[in-house]
Amino acid sequence: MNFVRRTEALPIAIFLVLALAPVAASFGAETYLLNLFTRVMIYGIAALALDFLCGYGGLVSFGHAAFVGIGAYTAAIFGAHGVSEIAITLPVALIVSALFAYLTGTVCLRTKSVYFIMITLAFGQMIYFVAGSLSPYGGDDGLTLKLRSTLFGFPILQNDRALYYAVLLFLLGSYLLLRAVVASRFGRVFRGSKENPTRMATIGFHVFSYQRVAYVIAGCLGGLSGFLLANATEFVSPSYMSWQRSGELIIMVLFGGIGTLHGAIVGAAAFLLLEDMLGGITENWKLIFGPMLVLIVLFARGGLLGLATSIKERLSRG
Amino acid sequence: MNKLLSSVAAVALLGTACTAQAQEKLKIGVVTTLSGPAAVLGQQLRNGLQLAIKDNGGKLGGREVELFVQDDELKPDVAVSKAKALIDRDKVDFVVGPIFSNILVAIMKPVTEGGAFLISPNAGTSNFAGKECNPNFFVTSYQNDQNHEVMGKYAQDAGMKKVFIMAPNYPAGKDSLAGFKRFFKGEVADEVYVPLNQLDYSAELSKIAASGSEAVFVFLPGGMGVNFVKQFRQAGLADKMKFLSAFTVDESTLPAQKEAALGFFGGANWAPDLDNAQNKKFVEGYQKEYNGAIPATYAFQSYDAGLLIDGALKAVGGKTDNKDALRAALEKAPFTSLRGNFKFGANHYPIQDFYQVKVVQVGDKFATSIDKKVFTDYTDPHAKDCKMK
Amino acid sequence: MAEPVLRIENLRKNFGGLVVTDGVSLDINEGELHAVIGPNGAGKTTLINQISGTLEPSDGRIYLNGTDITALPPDKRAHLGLARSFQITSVLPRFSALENVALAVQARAGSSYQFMGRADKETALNDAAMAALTEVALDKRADLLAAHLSHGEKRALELAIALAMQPKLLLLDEPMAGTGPEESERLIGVLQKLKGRFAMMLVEHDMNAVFALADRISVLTYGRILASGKPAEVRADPAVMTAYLGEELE
Amino acid sequence: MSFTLLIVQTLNGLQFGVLLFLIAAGLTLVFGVMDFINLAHGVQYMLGAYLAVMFYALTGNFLIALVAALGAALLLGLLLEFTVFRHLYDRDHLEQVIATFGIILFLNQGVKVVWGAAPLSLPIPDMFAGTVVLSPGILYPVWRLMIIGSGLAVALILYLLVTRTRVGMLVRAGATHANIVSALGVDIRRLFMIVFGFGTMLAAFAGVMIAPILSVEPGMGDSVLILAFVVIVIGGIGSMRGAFIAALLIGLVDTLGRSFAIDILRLVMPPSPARTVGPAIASMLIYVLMALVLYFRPAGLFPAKGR
Repeated sequence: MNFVRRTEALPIAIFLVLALAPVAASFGAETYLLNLFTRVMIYGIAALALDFLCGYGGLVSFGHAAFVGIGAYTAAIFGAHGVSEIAITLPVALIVSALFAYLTGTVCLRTKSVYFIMITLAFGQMIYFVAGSLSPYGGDDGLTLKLRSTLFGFPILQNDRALYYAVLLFLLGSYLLLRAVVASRFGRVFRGSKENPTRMATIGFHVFSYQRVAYVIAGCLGGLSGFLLANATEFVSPSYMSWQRSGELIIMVLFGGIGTLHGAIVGAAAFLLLEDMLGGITENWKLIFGPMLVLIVLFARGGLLGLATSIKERLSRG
Repeated sequence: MNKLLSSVAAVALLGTACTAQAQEKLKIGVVTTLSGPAAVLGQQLRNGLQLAIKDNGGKLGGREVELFVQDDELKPDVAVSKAKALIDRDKVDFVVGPIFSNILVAIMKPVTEGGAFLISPNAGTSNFAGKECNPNFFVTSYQNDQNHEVMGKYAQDAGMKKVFIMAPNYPAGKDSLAGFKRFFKGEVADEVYVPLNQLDYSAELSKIAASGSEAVFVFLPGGMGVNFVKQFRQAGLADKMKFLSAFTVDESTLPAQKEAALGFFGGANWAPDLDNAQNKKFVEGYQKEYNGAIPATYAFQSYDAGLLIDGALKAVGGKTDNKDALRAALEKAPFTSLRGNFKFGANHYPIQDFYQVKVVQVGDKFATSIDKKVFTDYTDPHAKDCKMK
Repeated sequence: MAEPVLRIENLRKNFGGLVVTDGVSLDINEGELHAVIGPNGAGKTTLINQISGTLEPSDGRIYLNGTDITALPPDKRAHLGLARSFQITSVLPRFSALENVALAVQARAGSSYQFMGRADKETALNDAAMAALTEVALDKRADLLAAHLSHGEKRALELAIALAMQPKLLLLDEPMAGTGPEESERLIGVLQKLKGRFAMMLVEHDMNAVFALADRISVLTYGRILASGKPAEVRADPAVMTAYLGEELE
Repeated sequence: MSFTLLIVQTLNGLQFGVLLFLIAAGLTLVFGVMDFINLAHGVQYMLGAYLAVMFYALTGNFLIALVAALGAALLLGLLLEFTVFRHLYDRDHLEQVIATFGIILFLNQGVKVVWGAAPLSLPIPDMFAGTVVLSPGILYPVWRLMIIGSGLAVALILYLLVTRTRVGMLVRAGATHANIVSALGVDIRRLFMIVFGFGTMLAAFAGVMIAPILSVEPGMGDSVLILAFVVIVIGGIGSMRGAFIAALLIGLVDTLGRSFAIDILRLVMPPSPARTVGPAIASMLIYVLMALVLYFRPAGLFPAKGR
């Protein structure tokens, strides 16, 4: 498989840049840049998980934001009751996400292609409306976190820079985990089920079960991303799980280059930084952003990474 | 990758460029909704503030103003990020905004803890008026409940027996109906909560028609109100019962509602025809500046926010470094509001008069017009819970 | 006599009003190569699909080594020793030839719920896969993506996948379809070599291959078995001559 | 919960369903025949409404505005087809989704720049203003009946077109066996353009018809788009009959759910939580319905064969 042979330079460079960004940021608007890049990395985790599903398993989920929301709300609801201990809240967030993934996956994975897209959307919308009706926790208005999560009582995330590096570690961990999974026995079966599920069944794999485990893994990472998002913004709201958010996650994956993992991180960065910068130039930034999406699809197959590779090839040829 | 690096550099440059430039300028951030259907409200907010600055010769408190306008996209997490950018990258002294309560709740912490004053020209939630009142937060509009209370009092005073009430299913909607019921003691035919941003009210209209109420009271801001008012008129209910409302028929929605809203009532702290010279000048100036659009309360309250900043800064000699002095100046509300009587309560929410307003036709346009004063120097019901530090 | 490897009893399949399999009964014994022939639309692929589990029969029973597998999903049947090749080549195009086969090995060798460790570095899997590839003479092409193999090579790859499953019964759905005469010869050679190791059911149009390989032949027309027996018997059956072979052999 | 109220709500549900059908019909055609996911279908509905408002302001005549808006919407649609969509037909679904999402962003912002952010409105033509008396005390707006009527008429026309004409045959064949159509030697590109243009006009027609009831504003197509997708997925992609039945189903379930969810909940819980939970459940109903349908019929109610 090409992922094995692909050069490691790019992912290493990405994480190096992320590790050094706070140093560069300290010369500018530090907290702002830290916040922006923290958001990039948090969405990067969710996008990674989605890339794992779409790019390796052919499972295009249009409801992935639901997991982000579940993770975020777990943190916030615990927070509202005065529990902010990571050792409690994070495992619960992951378990709840996993449960939701397991239950909805059991239903969703019965369907294929567009039907899968739509049924994941349906579950996403359901959980969105549930969150909106949680009136003790702010309903549609959302809920502010009194303070960020603590580890064994220490407010280790209170400092923006500490939060940044914590998120970076989680991103790195997620990335390495997914890389290992993709290359493992399990990953090989999962990838095979994207290529030819009938063949996989006739050589003896119960494709559904493997896909469901993969769906649970991606759901957990989505939950992790939401948990971190709640800590970074110190605020949660149902809009975290709207279908538009799920769509944005898909765009991030495609933007960077699907089926590469590190492409998802590049995609998340490109998407959020573009949104931020274009938004700074004109309030009509969508007039620019929309056509950009069209152009990327038309001319840059394989996203930004694909574009970079094809330019490199053209240069070396010429 | 290069792209990523260069964007990092660009962001960093942007940051430094902003800090290097214009030391003397007063920096004001605006957080408002400029995309989606609610953009029309957000634009009024921005326009009102810009007009205030323009009318003051481009200055507030004697200093040139640099405005940083941010679109919150009506997404709380986006708003938080934009608010942090204003504080940290742009180093603003004031943030004016937002339109929506949920955005206010989200940006309160980053703005006030970041050392800037947050001045809300619209959203005024009950929590910040009461227990969670904040020394660095000022409101130039009202407490959210109040316009609904105006209608409740009106319905009670008019001796109505049975009213059908309806609002969107979100916290402000619940506050709204609670506010109405605080003063209205007659029978509530039904209390209906519709999903936020519902478009078609056919189901609810049938229920209203069947309820045999004397009046309907609704809180359906923005596009929701446009749809409801049109459909209410089409269903033939306008001739059968009175239409009471808050934030449902105003100058931001009337261009679309037109004749359909004629004669409908609203509760407000102001109307374009409020009789004072300054207000007349504002309404005329706004129409001239913005293609003949009549300003709504969002614009006027934002204009007042500009005047508030101007007055307070003048009182401290244009300096923003002494926050305590500036806060003390702000608390005195040293400006003449377009609405006339205005002062801040201990919770930094206004104490002001409220009116029942009615939709009228002005030339080929439609506007609200003062019909009757309902409250005088009215303090919001949550102020007593505020222990300002 | 021992239990047959495959026993089909009165199998029936209809799509709406259309009867595609009409009461087929059939036994395949240990080590036997049983060919099923018949004109297009006789229901041969439908029969294979029902045996391998991708299609649910309307009625009747299927036994593999005495176990009733009629209601089992395809993956369970595979674990009981059933392997198949597809009429339209069905491999994993973006996996290398070796990985295609290694997956089949992996399906039998321990759990596939292993999330760490690189599957492509497991020598046990790779060695077994390479052995299967060698048997079909594809060992030189092991590292090529399956998509880049020639048509005949893909058919050989399907065979290697099936071999790697160490099946008790192998279902071959027109393995010669679309291959040139040379490649056909090669495939016939490979099958000849494999004959006797496990039972096989061969659906094929190429009569040379059928008569060169089959121990027994069943003729299927309109979803029914018209005749069944040794190649010589079938060749001599007048009903078969008129119904099928006659026109084909001219 | 009186009987008359039930009838009125059923009519409301029908009207909503018919509207959804007008939008979903084009979507399912384009998706079924061309295997093209067009998220921009919703903005074409929005454009229909905006164009009608513009032409009405120019001419003051609803009928002229309707015809002109349909024509202009068709032109804009074909322009999009020619410049962008045409290059997407052979791409995978994901790429189509992203590119057409880009078009949504662009056009939503575009109408705001051109017509402003404030909601606009279109008056009901005088002939159809007013209400009819269904039973003493219960009125029903004529225009809503018009929508139901014209929607059903369109459904009938579509049915005749699809079953009785050559293009219809091709479309039907294309929705179920795409490669056969090209094997017949039909100019597939032209067929696609006809189908696409037709879908665009249907969406625009829905936009014009609803404009007098709903406010015309940027982004008005987004929520409708999602519902239209729900409809075609429940109905089975490519199936016109499925789209029709699913649209009415969704219209009725949503409307009746919204009006009676609270009343039903009140039977089992106190009124105050019922009022809070009711709307949430009502909003969720159609998605629950979709999940249920897909669980039992993973390819929708009327799955197209050969897909």
